[in-house]
Amino acid sequence: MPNAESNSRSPSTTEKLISVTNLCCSRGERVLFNDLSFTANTGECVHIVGPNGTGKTTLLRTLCGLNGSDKGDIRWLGQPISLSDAFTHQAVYIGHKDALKNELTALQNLRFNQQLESIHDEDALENSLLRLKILACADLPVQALSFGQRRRLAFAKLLLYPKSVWILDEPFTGIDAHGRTLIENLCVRQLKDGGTIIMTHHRSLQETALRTYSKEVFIQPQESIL
Amino acid sequence: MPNAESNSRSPSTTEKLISVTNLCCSRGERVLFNDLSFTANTGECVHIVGPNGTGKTTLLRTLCGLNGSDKGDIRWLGQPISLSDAFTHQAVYIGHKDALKNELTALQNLRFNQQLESIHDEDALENSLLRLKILACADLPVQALSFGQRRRLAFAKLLLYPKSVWILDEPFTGIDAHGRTLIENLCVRQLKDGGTIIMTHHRSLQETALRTYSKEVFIQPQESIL
Amino acid sequence: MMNWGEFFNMGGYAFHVWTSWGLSLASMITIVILGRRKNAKIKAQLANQIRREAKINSDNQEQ
Amino acid sequence: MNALLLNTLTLYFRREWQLMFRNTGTLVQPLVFFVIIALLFPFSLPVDLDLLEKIGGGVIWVSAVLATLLSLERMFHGDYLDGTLEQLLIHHRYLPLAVLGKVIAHWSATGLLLSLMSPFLCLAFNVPVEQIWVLFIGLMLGTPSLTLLGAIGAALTVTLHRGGVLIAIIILPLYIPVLIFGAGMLSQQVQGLEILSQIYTLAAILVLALTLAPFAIAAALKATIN
Amino acid sequence: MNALLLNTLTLYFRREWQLMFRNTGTLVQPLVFFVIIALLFPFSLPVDLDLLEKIGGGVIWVSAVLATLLSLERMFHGDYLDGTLEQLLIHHRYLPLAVLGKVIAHWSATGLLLSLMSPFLCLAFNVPVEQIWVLFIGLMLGTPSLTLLGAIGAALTVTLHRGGVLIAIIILPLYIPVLIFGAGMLSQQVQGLEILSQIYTLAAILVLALTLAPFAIAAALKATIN
Amino acid sequence: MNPVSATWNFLYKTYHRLASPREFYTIAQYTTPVFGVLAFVLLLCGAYLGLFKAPADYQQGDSFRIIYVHVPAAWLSLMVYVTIATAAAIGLIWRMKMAFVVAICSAPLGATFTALALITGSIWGKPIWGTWWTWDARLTSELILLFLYFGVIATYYAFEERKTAEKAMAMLAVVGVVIVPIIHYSVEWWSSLHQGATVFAEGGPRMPADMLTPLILMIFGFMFFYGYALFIAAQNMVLNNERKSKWVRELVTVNINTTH
Ligand code: HEM
Ligand SMILES: Nc1ncnc2c1ncn2[C@@H]1O[C@H](COP(=O)(O)OP(=O)(O)OP(=O)(O)O)[C@@H](O)[C@H]1O
Ligand SMILES: Nc1ncnc2c1ncn2[C@@H]1O[C@H](COP(=O)(O)OP(=O)(O)OP(=O)(O)O)[C@@H](O)[C@H]1O
Ligand SMILES: [Mg+2]
Ligand SMILES: [Mg+2]
Repeated sequence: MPNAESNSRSPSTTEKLISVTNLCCSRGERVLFNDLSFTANTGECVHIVGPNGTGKTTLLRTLCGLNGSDKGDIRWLGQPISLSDAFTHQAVYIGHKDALKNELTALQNLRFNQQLESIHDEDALENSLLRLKILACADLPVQALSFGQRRRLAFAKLLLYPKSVWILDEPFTGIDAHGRTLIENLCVRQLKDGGTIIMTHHRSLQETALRTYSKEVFIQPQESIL
Repeated sequence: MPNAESNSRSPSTTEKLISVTNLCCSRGERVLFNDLSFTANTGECVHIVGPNGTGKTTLLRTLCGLNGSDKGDIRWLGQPISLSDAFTHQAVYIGHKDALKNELTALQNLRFNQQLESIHDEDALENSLLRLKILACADLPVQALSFGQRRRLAFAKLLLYPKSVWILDEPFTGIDAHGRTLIENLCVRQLKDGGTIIMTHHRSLQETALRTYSKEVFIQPQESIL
Repeated sequence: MMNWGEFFNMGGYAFHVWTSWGLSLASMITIVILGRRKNAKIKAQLANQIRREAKINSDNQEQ
Repeated sequence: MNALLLNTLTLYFRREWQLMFRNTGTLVQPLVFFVIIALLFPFSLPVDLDLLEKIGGGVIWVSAVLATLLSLERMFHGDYLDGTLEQLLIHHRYLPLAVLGKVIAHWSATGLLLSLMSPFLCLAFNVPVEQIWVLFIGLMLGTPSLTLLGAIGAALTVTLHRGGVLIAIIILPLYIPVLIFGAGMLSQQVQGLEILSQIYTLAAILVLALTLAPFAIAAALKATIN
Repeated sequence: MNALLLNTLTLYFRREWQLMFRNTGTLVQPLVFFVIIALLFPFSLPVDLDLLEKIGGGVIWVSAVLATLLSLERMFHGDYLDGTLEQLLIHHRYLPLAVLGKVIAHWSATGLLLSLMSPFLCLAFNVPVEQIWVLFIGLMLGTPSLTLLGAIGAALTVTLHRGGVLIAIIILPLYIPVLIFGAGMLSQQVQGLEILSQIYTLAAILVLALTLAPFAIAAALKATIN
Repeated sequence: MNPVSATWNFLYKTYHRLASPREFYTIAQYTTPVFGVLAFVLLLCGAYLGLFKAPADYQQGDSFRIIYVHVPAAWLSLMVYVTIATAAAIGLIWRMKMAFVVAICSAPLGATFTALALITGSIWGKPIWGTWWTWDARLTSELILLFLYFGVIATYYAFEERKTAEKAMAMLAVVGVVIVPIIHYSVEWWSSLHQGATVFAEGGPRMPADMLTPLILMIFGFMFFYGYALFIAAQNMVLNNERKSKWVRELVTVNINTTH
């Protein structure tokens, strides 16, 4: 799973999994953030905090290479992401758009994702549904699922194959108390296994099981965005 | 705004604004809930509670007449909703789909909604954006808004014209702490003015400003939905 | 001097010549007028936006 | 009462127009398709002005039918996806009238524009002047029926992801009579025959569609959305 | 390495086919449109078998171009809306190849099916047997170029709500040469002239499109998604 | 300093000044009226000479006077497209903001010229060829050019995010430039009703001087008009694009204060 070299958690600079320096992003004419720097290590959950519209989603998408940035750079084990193949192989992003096909059933959606990694394992599919408690919906087309069930299905994908970095945009929206505990535990397991999580969430992580792993990065609103 | 006759809050049966008796709804072959009964009075916030996939959204949509029900009935001031004109004039529903046009700006979207009620008041538009702190986004097309800004815009519509019943599906998703307080205060104001709110939310309302007005209705999961 | 009637007749091709010339002239004038109007509109919009920002600022200070 | 009815009609008409106006793409789409379809023919047929003249009228009619057909999918689907249609159903004061307003707006951006455009296309096809008139009248009488009939198909398939084909299959049988009478006028006229009976038939179809279709559309929307 | 490249190609090809297979509508849509467009003509032209025979080949070519054009909007837009495209970009191992796989799958459901269907339509139009062959070969060589070129337009407009018209306007100038050479073969053949030069030109366009278009598509996707 | 390097320095400086929106705006405030006046004078002289002084053609009679609007419009329709494609390429390669502005502001103007060439050509064709329209190579390719202009304009305005819009528009504009030689050489490559090169023919123009002079004046008049209209449009676009910047805000507030 995560790279062997970066498995220890000592804060030596060579081992930062992801490091962001002086990043500056803008949308339209509006500068969203300026000079943002942080690092993410293995076993660390970086919690991006900021009011609505400060650019949290934009930041996550920039980390994935989906948006360009105006200035600054993003490195993955010291390499710029545009060059790093490791990035595309080891990161997974779950945003508000859940990449689920409405006309396929829950199971078929998962199977598709598995195929992209050239794996074939029916049991793993069912197990991941079971772990998120939506196995009962396995054969329903995704459009019939409730909002929360749909979100859970998006998370079930995380369990199909090991990836060292999870990038999650508001993972707990629409999920009930029991589901939240489930997902928190999945995250803790990921961190314990030496993975990294970068997430946004509108409440403090102190009340969750992630509290001991989390580190807050606050995005300062630039102008009167709100 | 709300009907004069139903302005006092004594629990006499004739004055129930909305009463639901022995309602039963199903989706596909699956019974979601059975024998659900509750009433909603003026100045009351009915909080529908239940784990993911129990049928909260289905219930709200049924109250609006968007879904059919299998059994039971729903009355509005004693009249079945199919006959009650009052219902269509006095209720407003905000679900996950926010009825915002991506290609129009925030202001244009609001103006559209106002026009449907044959009102024309530019100041009211700007003020409702200001009250939800998204006036700065007034001229951005909705598709450029962040998730939270978009949700706020959906709520700004509530302020355009007085409606006595608000039906809200997970109103706080994607909204930051400050926004939550804003929306709670809007709700309190609505209740104080003699309105009614029916909402779903995955956390307890006890931690919010709505605590004194709220009444929980729990939907018992029927079979192994999760 | 020349005969104006004959001139406008254009040897029987009045329709062809004058519509061609007329359309060219009309489109040039339209382009210029539209450009000018756009300028005024942009400036008005900007002024409105500046007013609105003042409103947001005063609202923020109230709190 | 009458004023209120008219109000609903014009309200939805205006709303639809404004929406189309914001999004120039939607507004000119049918027109562009109409012109493109018609213009593909000269490129694909042997260079022969006589041949073009003979088929010109027919090609223009087919292009009009296709352009209308292709625009239908968009009539309700966007409103369905973003939730506007739900809102319309909830607040349905006089649903058939609201729908009629929408349909008329839609027609004015398809059929009306197409008819006005047709004389220019006729020039490109070398169609003689007497025939241009016949074509124009035929299109003005025929296209509203096309839109009204098509809207029924659009309403029936509104909840489907890829309703396009289904609409085409459903309403094509309804379109063929209009096409036969409309395009038939041209060949009648070329042969020096009377065309009044065709005009009456088209007018009769239009009157029938105008009175019945709005109710059918409203009923179809109510039945399919849940 | 080579095996891996081939793997990417086949993976996305298979995935696309499976997806189309689930949703029969998508699969048969181009075919249905193709047949419908072609069959509208006999209804709208004066009854005259000679005329039909003369225009038959041209009509079939136009129908093929239109059917391809109409299917393009769906090529990437669905994937964009639900977030699958983002995932593809993030994990872009050999993006142009993945894209090529998709395009080939798409072609096999449009161009290939259409070409196979064309001989039957020819019968309906009384097209003589020698011409049927020319038409078939022309379509088999021309339609892949149509899909490849069209995919560039589809990629440029993928983020737009109503990309359809724009795609049509953008790629029409690119389609016209293919149409001229493809349909030109028919009239050459009727006049008893050589058609080899046309065949070579179509083949050259195809080779060019096949080598360059995947990179253009990938670049366009990267440039527009953000 | 030798003249070559002096010129180079001057060009280099102007390039950099024009590349900054603010500098461009200031410079344009002076150049716009100059272009406008030049265009007006040239067009006026051209029209006077063309309508009053030039003799009627011995074959076409007075209908040939359409040439004075048809040829400039047709010629500009090609020149403007080349400008757009060049600017778009510069924008894509060197990421120069103003290049995109020039490209997109030129597009509606080019489309207008193309439409004018098509319309005046058709009007001219009716008496000369006996038909408004045929499907020959030159006319058809000019029509495709019009569609291409529409495509460029539509692509730019379809996108919300300006950077994306610029890139998409530029990609299309660059790809589309293949059509220009096709239009220009169409009369040679395919048989066509349209006449071959007359003005820009090998071995000099085949036209008497009193017919040619107004044509040259009109062509330059059209070119300066294009420059004039381009400056107006580009200034508008710069104002709009830079509406967050301080200098535009000051400009507008000064404007408000002086007008009220
Ligand atoms: C719709 C019809 C027409 C169109 C679209 C059209 C288009 C064009 C274009 C694009 C050019 C510029 C070619 C270049 O610079 O390479 C041009 C030039 C010209 N056209 Fe037309 N034209 C049309 C009709 C006519 C007619 C009817 C005449 C007169 C008989 C005519 C006379 C000329 C002349 C004299 C030139 C200048 C040729 C040269 O010196 O290069 N055009 N036209
Ligand atoms: N074209 C544009 N012009 C100006 N501002 C824009 C434009 N497009 C997007 N924005 C702004 O960029 C910001 C995007 O923020 P983003 O979606 O990253 O916010 P977020 O921090 O994820 O917020 P939320 O908590 O609401 O999800 C918003 O403030 C939005 O208004
Ligand atoms: N065709 C179908 N067959 C069987 N079950 C279905 C079908 N369509 C929907 N369902 C089920 O109906 C339920 C719909 O629930 P609804 O959306 O009302 O849930 P909810 O209480 O709002 O949940 P959430 O908290 O996740 O929003 C889901 O459990 C879903 O699986
Ligand atoms: Mg966000
Ligand atoms: Mg729900």
